Amino acid sequence: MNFLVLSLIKAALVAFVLMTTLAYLQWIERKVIAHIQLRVGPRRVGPHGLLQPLADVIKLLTKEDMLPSHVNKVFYFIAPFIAVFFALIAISVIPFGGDISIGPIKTAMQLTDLNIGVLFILGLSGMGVYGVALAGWASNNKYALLGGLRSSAQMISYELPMAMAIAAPLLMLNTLSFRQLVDAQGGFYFGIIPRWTIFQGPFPQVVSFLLFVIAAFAETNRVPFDLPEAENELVAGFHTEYSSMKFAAFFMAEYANMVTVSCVATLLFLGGWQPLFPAEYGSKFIPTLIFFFGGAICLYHGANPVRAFDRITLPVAGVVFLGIGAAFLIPIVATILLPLFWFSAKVGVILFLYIWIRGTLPRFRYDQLMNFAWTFMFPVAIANLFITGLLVALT
Amino acid sequence: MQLWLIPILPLIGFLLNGLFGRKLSKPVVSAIAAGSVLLSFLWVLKTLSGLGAFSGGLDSAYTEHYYTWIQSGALNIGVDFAIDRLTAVMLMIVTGVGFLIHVYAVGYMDHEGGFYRFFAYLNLFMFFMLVLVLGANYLLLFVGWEGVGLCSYLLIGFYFLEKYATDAGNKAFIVNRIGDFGFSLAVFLIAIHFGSLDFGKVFAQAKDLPVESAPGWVTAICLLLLVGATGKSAQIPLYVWLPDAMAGPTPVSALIHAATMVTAGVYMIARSSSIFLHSAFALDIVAIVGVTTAFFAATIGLAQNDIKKVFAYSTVSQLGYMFLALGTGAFSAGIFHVMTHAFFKALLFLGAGSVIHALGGDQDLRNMGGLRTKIPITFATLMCAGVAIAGVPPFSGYHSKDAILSAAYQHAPWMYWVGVITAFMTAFYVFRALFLCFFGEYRGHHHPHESPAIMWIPLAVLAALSLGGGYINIPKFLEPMFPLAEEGGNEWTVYVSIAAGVGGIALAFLFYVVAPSLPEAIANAFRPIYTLIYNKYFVDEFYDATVVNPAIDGSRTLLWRGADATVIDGAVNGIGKTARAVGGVLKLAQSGYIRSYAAWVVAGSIAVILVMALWGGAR
Amino acid sequence: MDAILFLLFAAIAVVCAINLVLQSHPISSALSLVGVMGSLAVLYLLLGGEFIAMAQLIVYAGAIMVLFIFVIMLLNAGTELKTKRHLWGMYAGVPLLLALVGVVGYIVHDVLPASGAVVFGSFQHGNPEDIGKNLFVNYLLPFEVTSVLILVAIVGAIVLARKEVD
Amino acid sequence: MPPLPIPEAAPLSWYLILSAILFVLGVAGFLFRRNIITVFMSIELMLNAVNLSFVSFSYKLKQNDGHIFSFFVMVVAAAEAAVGLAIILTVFKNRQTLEIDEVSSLKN
Repeated sequence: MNFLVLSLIKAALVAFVLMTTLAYLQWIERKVIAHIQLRVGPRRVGPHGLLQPLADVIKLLTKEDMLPSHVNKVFYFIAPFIAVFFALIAISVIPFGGDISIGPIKTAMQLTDLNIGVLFILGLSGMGVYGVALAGWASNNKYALLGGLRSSAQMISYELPMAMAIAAPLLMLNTLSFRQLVDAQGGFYFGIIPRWTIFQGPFPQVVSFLLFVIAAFAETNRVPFDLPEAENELVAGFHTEYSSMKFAAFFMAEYANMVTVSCVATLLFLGGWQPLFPAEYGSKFIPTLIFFFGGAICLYHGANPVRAFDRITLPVAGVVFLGIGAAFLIPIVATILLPLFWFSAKVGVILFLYIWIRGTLPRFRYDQLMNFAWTFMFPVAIANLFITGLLVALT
Repeated sequence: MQLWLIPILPLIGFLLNGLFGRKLSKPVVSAIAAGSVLLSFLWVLKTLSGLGAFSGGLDSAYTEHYYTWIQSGALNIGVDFAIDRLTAVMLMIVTGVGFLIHVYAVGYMDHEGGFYRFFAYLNLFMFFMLVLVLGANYLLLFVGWEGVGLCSYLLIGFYFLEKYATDAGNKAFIVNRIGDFGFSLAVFLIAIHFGSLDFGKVFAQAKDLPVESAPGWVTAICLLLLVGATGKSAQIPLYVWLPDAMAGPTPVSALIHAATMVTAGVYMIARSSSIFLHSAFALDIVAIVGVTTAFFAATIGLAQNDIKKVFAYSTVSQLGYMFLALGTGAFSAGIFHVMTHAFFKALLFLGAGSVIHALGGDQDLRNMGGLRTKIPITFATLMCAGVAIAGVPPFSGYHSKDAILSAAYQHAPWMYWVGVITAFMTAFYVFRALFLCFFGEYRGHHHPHESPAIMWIPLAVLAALSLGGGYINIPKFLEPMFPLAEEGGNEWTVYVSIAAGVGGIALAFLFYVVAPSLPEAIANAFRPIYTLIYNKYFVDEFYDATVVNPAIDGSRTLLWRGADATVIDGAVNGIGKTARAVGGVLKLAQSGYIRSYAAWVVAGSIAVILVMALWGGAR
Repeated sequence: MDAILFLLFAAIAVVCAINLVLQSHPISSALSLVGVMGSLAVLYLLLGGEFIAMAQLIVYAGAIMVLFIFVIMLLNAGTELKTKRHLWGMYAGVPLLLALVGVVGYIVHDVLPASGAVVFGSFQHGNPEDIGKNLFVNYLLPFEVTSVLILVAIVGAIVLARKEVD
Repeated sequence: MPPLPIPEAAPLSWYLILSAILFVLGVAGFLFRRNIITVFMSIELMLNAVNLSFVSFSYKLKQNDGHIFSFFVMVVAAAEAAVGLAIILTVFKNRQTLEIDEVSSLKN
């Protein structure tokens, strides 16, 4: 089958999945935060507010797109697109699983496998600054400008520890292609401990994993590093002047960055789609069990419902879950789905970490932020890199 | 055997005190300083016993090679230490006496400023002195030689706020330069003619030289070495710096300018004996220099009123004795005297220091007197030193001086007689000083007080040594290196020298205890001679007139004003001027606008590229 | 295909560069410079220099230019006010520079004929592995020296930009 | 109309000419702009042009030394940017201007 057509199909698929993920990620975030704060969260639109994202999209699309006066029009328009462009394009080098073959077609679960994928991601994350900075500058508003300045400074500062933290595992796996990275993390020690980078010898990369996650929080301007949009100092930071779809673009960019960074973390440190424990201990039944369990719960609650419409929604969900769980039992499907399951499970865990921390931690002060970057993260990252290199060289 | 530990320990002490001394407390500083020297003394003992030096071993030199310092062509100079019997004696003297003096200095310098600085210098001196003694080739010897010179300079000028001290330091340094110049020339000659600087190789070749009718350069080497020795060991004509060197603290005078450093020359000549033995002429010169120095210094010592000056001149004359011994081929006797002299002269200086300490810094004999009741310990110890230096049997000075004199008699009787007269004068002026100091009634004003134990205990030890030290039979010990001179057998020389010593003491007793008015009368009777002696034969003035002032004026007018100011500065300024003139022209092209500069650059590069394109540079 | 890509990105680069020169506001110039760099990165890819392309993106576009924009924002540099004085420079300079381009192009055409076409993927030594090997084997000393240079630059920048502590 | 005479692959000389054009544009920017920052950016543009020619030549010579040179150029450019921008900041702090012609104390 033609390369172009295949790529188009894959691109469409990935784009669709990604968009949905972004939309629902935000729903999940609202829900989780709500439960952290002992609230219920959105539940008007659709069952348990499941249609909330859709509603949001419609709202944002249909809102009046207002153009403030005194803004530098060109950059004011360009900025959100730059942001979202570089945020979305990053997904193109992320592999979600190994090679699969559907009938005659044999392809990789990935848009393209660059042999410099990691560098590519780094470059894009570097370019992502422009969106924010320009937005801040173009909207000609001192809060926005401060937000832009902060974000650019913050991103520049945190790119170094991030790059260092990435470099350490690369030293051990010595490749730059994500696919080979994941392949290099396959297998198990003593048949049980996975050879993920955070467990792998000679120097388990726990430190650099933590560093990477922290730096990633800062790169994506998330709590506790969301200085650029610190609402209580800067109104809304760099996107103060933005409304409707352009605002949505920044929003999407932020969530897309979150997803990308989580994927990178998974691929670099958590062994991508490698299972948690080997198949002979029945790792391939984990998803089935989980989904069956979820389905069972749904069915139970559907059987004796608390609310009226639970009688309809929950059994449906339960059946769906059971179906998915059953799908994992079909070998052919399983070969396709298992990697996806593991991958998205790990990514999901990291994303949940994001949300959790947002619900938990307060915000840094700006100087603390910078000090943290330069006087703690950077030295630690260098030390970690040095030790790793030493051990790699010795072994 | 780890010989390197011996010098390194004081070096560590120096580093510790020199770097951190300012912060350390006095006890710590003194503990470091004295402790390091004590450790190296103990290490010397261990090494020597390990080498069996005390049990008739160590007949040949034991050498340790550390690393190659200079490797050029045939010449190969390594940093290696050697130890043989001569070295052993010197090591014992340096570290032992050095330790005692360190201990003494702890008490003496207690009230002085720059405590840690003093001890740092002292340790540094010990380091260099040990390097000098241990070095197994002339270059290392020279290193130590220069190093001790430096330390002596630093320590003479220790009270650098007083001008006389700094002047004395400069004098010592410059005069030593003259000697070192000769020494370095000698080293070069040795390197040329023997193709090596290692003692072992050099002396092995030297032994093969014809004893009589040795080539001229042997004599040249010996004379140049002698020049170096006269500089370091304060012999005529370069002795003038030693008396002034008394400007330093008294422990320094004791350690450097009596016991150890000034004997470096003696050590060096003794070390080079197997070269000297091939040049009878040079040996004669050495002997003559020695005996004349001994005589002159003694005469000068007769009339000095500064107690330290007296002992300084006596040091010079005693060194003269040593050179006499060397010159008469009795090297072992010379080294023997080095040792005994180290004992009693160190004791004399330390005692003098104790007296000065007691009088709160007064050094003038005329302000002393009657101190024997007030500072009895010092008195007793100084008396021991006196009898020792006067050569009264059976004390140490007697043995060594007797050995020298008998050797001198066999060499040339007139030297013997001069030596005897010198011995007489020595006894006289030493006891003159002692009597002036301790007898009669007190002429000073300051209230004298006995020194603390930490000062008089070393005195006591040294006193014991200078009384009994004569029974350490150094010539016997050194026999494998320097064959003993055959016994002359004429007993009377011994008695004469003893008589000279005792007579000198008696005369001094007569003059300064029984009839204190006599010396004044005699001085008036022989006024011109007295003034001549009192002013040290005007040697300093002579040197000033002949050497120093011409040098100063010459450098001022010719070198400074002539060469430096006009030629060099002129050239430099001229370059500057021309540059400025050219710049003044070019300045017109400087608009100060960066972009105009850039435009010029671009135009130039375009021109170059055009040329390359049209005339095919690019193809 | 390659030629089209080349022409496309070359055009972008040239347009951006011209824009850099003509735009009166520093930010616009900076962004057009970023455009130049991006298209140059693509050209590097065409020439088979994956690593250098990414380095171009990360170092130049991602770090240096961000620094520029940061400073421009910080100083809030306004647009350049027009003066007549540099018009003569225009009249004198532009033809000169055009001449320069012409000459260089002529030389280049002379020196290497149009035969040597750049085919994507025919140059295989641009991947990080080979670069690293060459860099850390043959060019180790320059590498170290540049690291020292960077250090010096950091210190210098800090010293220059710090507040005067009196 | 006839199709444009575009070869399948661009000859190397095009790359070099492109780099020449970019370089000259950089020079022009350096000469005609008066804002220090813009001038500085023009310098960066020239550096980029040179990098392009480096990479092209290393394609021609079938070895990646050119890439390494341009890598070094980047490093140096980074250092230069750090120092240069610091200098610009200081100049602005002292003179409140970015006009390059205002900063002409080198004169006389």
